[in-house]
Amino acid sequence: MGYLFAAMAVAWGTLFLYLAYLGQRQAQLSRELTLLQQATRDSAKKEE
Amino acid sequence: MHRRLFRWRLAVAAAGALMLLALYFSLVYAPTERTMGQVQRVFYFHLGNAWNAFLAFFLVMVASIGYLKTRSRRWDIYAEALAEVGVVFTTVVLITGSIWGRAAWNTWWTWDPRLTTTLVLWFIYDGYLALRASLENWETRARLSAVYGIVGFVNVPIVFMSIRWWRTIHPVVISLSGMDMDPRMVPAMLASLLAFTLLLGVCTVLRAQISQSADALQSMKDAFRQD
Amino acid sequence: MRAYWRQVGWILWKELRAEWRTRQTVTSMAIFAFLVIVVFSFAFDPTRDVTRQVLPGILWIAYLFAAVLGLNRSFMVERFNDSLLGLLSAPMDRSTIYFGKAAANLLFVLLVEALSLPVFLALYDVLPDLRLEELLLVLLLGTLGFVEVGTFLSALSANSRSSELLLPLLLFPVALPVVIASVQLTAVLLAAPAAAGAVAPGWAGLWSLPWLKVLLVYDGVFLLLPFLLFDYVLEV
Amino acid sequence: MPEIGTISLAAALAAALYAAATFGMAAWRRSEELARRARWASVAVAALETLASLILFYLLGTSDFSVRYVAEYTSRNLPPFYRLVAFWGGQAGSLLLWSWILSLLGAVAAYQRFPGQPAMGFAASSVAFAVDVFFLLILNAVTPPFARLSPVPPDGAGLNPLLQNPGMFIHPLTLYVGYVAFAIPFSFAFGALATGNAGRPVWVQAVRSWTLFAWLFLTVGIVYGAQWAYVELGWGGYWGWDPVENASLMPWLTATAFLHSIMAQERRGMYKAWNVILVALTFLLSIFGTYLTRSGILSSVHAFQDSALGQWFFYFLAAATLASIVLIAARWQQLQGEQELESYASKEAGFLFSNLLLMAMAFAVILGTLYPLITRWLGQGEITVGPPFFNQVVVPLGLALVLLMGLCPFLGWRRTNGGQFKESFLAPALVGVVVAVGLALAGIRIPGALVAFAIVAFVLSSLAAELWREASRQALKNGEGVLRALGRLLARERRRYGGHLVHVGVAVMIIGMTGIGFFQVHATQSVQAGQAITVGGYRFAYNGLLEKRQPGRDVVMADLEVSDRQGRPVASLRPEKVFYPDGQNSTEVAIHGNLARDLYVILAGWQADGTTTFQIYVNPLVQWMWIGEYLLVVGTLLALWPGRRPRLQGSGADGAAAGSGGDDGGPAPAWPEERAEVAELMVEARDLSKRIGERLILQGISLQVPRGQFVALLGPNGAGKSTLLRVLSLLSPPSAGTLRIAGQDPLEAGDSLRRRLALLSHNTFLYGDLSARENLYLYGRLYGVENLQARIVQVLERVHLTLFQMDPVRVFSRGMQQRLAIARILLLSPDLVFLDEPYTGLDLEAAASLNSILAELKAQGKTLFLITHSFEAGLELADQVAVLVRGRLVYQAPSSGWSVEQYRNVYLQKAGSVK
Repeated sequence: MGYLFAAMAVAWGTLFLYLAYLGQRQAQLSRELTLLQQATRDSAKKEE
Repeated sequence: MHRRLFRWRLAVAAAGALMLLALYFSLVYAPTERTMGQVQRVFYFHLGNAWNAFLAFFLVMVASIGYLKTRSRRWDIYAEALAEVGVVFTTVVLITGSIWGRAAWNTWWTWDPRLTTTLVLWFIYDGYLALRASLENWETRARLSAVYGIVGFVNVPIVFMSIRWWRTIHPVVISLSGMDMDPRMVPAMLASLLAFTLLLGVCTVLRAQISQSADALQSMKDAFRQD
Repeated sequence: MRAYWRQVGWILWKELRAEWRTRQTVTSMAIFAFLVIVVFSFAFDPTRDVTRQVLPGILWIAYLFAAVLGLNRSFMVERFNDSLLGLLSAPMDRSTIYFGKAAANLLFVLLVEALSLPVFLALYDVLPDLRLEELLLVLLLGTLGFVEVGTFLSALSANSRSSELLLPLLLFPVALPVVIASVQLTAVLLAAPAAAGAVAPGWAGLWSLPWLKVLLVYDGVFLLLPFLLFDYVLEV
Repeated sequence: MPEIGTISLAAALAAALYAAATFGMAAWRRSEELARRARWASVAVAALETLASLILFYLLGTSDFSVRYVAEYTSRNLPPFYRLVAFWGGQAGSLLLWSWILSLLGAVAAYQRFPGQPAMGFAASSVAFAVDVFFLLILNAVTPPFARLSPVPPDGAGLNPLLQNPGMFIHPLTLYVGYVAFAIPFSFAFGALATGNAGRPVWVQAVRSWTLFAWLFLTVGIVYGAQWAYVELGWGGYWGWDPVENASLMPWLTATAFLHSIMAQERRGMYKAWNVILVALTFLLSIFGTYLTRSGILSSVHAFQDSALGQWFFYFLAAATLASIVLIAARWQQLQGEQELESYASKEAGFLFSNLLLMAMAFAVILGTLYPLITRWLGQGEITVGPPFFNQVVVPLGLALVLLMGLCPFLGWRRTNGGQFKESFLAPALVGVVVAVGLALAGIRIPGALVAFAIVAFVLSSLAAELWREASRQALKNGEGVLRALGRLLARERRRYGGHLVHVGVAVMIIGMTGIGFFQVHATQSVQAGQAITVGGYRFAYNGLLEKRQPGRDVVMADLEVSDRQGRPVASLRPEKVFYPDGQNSTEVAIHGNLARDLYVILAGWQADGTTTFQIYVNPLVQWMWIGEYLLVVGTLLALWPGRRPRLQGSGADGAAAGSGGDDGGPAPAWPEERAEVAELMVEARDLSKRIGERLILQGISLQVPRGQFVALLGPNGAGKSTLLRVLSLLSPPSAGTLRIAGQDPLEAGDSLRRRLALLSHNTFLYGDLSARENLYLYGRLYGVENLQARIVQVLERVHLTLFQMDPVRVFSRGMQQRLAIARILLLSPDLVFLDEPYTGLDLEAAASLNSILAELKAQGKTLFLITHSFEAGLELADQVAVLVRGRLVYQAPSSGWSVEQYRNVYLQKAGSVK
């Protein structure tokens, strides 16, 4: 019986870990995006 | 943009619901198998994962051919996403397979042809991801990993056949197919199969979106650097 | 059609000449093979019959890893002076380069095998009941399959920085059927005639096993596949 | 007598080998003389085979039991007609028939002339005879028909009673001719591929008529076989999805697909690769079909049990498949269609969909037939797939196909204009719906049948409408009565309306199939004399058994009086059971049929106490199938009749496309096209662009470089200079735009064009481990330089490296390596030289010697293309300058005699401003 839970835990564990990893990368990318947009806005302001 | 977002949420919700349904079916509805007892219930997940891993690697081949024909970045992005999700699924299959082996026949590894092929597949597509990691210029990376994607998958039937023959020469205690399928097990199997296919879709699209936004970011950076 | 094979011949000639000048690859491969065989003979006590089952494994591990050394070098040498671009601009089909290189690699590996086989037979005193000509055929077919895939993947991995690391990682999973088939066939050939599951001597016995068919199919597929896909690998 | 037979077969084998070889040589060397000799040999083969076949007929006729084949398949009391039929009763005989027909057809094909491309005809005949060699080999080695039998038996084993039926003459003969005749289009396809003009229309015409000929025989064979099964085998059906029947259906499906898509290639030059594949597939499937029947690996009512022969067929099949794959792959470049599919509402798209449907049906049939084999191979034991699988899969696809058949006449070529489609489509669609509703009201409730009948009505009315519309248009045009116009139209457009008649035939057959498929009523009952069985509204009164003795067999008949619902007598039927002295027996079915339905009674058996069991079927509309069949045959004959050849327009609607249209009638070019015209413009590019993924590296590059000019290309780093060089030197294809080098299109000219250009770059392409001589020797061989040794010595002299020619290049200094690279260019003496920053890393003295060599090359009339970003060297020779910035040619002008200053200003002004 224990093995069933072990196997289930592993199966769900890896899947959610992977999903979390993807989510985390997505967040990190969007952070960088906002940083970049902000930088372009500064340089545009600087040129006027 | 709004419509795509809505569809995306719908897909995720559907995947979740189907997953719960699969859980209910396999843990409650399906009868406990006589010889192996409760642990047999992991079979549904094991099968769902295995089939979808094969499907993912088949789609990698399709995307690779697509890239070689059209040379458009989208195919390459999907090839990479599918390969990655495929490797995750294969890992799950291997682990659940060996745990199940441990419970049912108290050996960690049963050398069942399907399980061993999945192991070989796991190696092939680890090589695929390593190849992708080692090439910097994205165009060569896309082209070469497309070629390896095709070679990798074409190899699968031959691997399966040789392992099947190899195993018949070394008869092993019990093979996975030895179970009798009680009719009530079928819905559980189908539900989990479908649930994982949807999960495969969701993960691939998510992973693809990440690459696309990484691309967009990169091109913006290039533009930013040049002017 | 005839010009095609002549050009393949010239690529093969170039490989052999370049190798003859330094003889560096073949010697290092041969020494590596000897090394593996000798180390294994230390690890396993050659007299007990349990080692007899493991003999084919030793032989093929020595050969395949030596082959990987050679395969790795075959396309790295093209990177100096960008000589690959010179070949690509020559008026010939790009797959001639593949067949030329594959033939050269095959010859090198066969040479190494020829050198290290007597050592192996002597060290593990397998001589008396050996079916030599069938063994040679199995060696040839197994090496051919391995070298075909190896050359193709070495061309592929030559583009990346860490090709020494990448080639074995890519090559062995894909080449698994060849490994299994060759080891099984060699096991049958090396086994004592009375041993269980021994197969009648002569080709018919060998043919009854699925392994010879696996080797032939594998060699066929991986002769055709590179021919179709090689242009994409060498695209400049 | 049998000895003469064996000798003639052996001689035929030798002659066939000779014919195949000489035809092959004739094709290779394009010599008419060799072809004449080969034609003689082909006639010899045909004659010898005919002789052998006549001898076998004679032996069978005179029942000379000293020959094993005769003893096995005939007996004394076999009526003479069936003795002749026994010719193809057994293995050896049917193979002799095969090879006999093949040799006859081969001889005819050998005499066919192809004005433009004689080589193709020769290559085709050589393939045809190569196939014949295979059959003759088997006839001589594996199954010799004239093998002797030492103890001569008094009487033969006799022909299997099942085959003793007049149908036995037509069904197998037509089927064999159909199978064998597909070998001819296969050899034409092979011949065209081998001689490289698979793309040209000349091939299409030859293959189309041969395929139609083979298709006609195969169709008759299949449909007659179905009819024979219905009448003779007596299980109430006409198609049992028996592996052997499927084996004949598979090539028929691919051949039908080919016949349709060949029209698209003839008119629009499309689907070329697809057609070649279809032709090869059809022949391979027919061989596969005979393999299935011969090797008995699949149990079936027809199969001959002889696995040794199966082995041979398998190897032949594998070899032929491999050869066709390799050849098609090698010629893939030439098989690209000229026209793209413009819209999905067009005839070409109609062909595409019909092909897809046909291929899907073929695949389903193959899968179903091989299913027992596949499951056995996968280790799950033999699971055979019955008719339900096929009916569920193939029948719906067939109905969809028939629907498409109704639609096609309305679709125009290239694109159908909406208006014309709508107004001509409405009437037939209406008819279809009306029929469906009418039948539903009349009480037919089965949806499948309703759909089928509606489709048939739609198809018939659409064909009729199209015919009427065409005839009335003709009548209007030349002011005559519609009927006379119709007559003239049919006479003139024979091919088109033959096709339409075939479609009508198919539709009529569908009526029959639907009738028997959905509305068959069947009952099995045992009755005493005097009782009656009522089935499907008919009353069968059984009056008792009669017995009759005939020479060689005695017949038991049951007497039945049939009357319909109102009691009116309809017919009296006498189903029989025939008993032969040697213990075999056969059932003779009693059929009474009219257009509406067939009454079909089988005498199953009887007991001592007089109860007799009958199997009774009422098959409505089944006669329509045979009517449809005859219509089909007439239609094909109409289409096949050698009427006026359709005008051979260029393979593109807009006149002669650059590819195949032009050189059809011209003098036959040397086989590996070596057209050595001297072009005025050495490099001619029109808005070239190169895209890597989403980034455009080069945009809108248009460049003309006349022969003998020296062009200098300037540009900052990252402007795409080396990418442009790679595109111009044919190393990587442009993403868009057109490029012509030395007046030729690189795709068409292929590798031979690259022999005339060379690349000199800052890295030298030299092999460190090879000596200077060996490097030159390698490249000399690859480029095919004549009297290589002398040229090498002369070139090494020119760059003062003779002293070091034996040393490995890796010990050379940078300057020496550069000089050796230049020596390589001199050795290959190309017409067009690309120089990619050759001056980098050269000291003054080396740069000067490079300059003098470039000047010498320019003097020899070579065209040079220099790419550099440094101004010190090389510019003084330039006749033209171009500046490339960020993938665009921003400046281009003649610049002979400019000073370095002028170049610098132009560069700064052009490239500088953008920075």
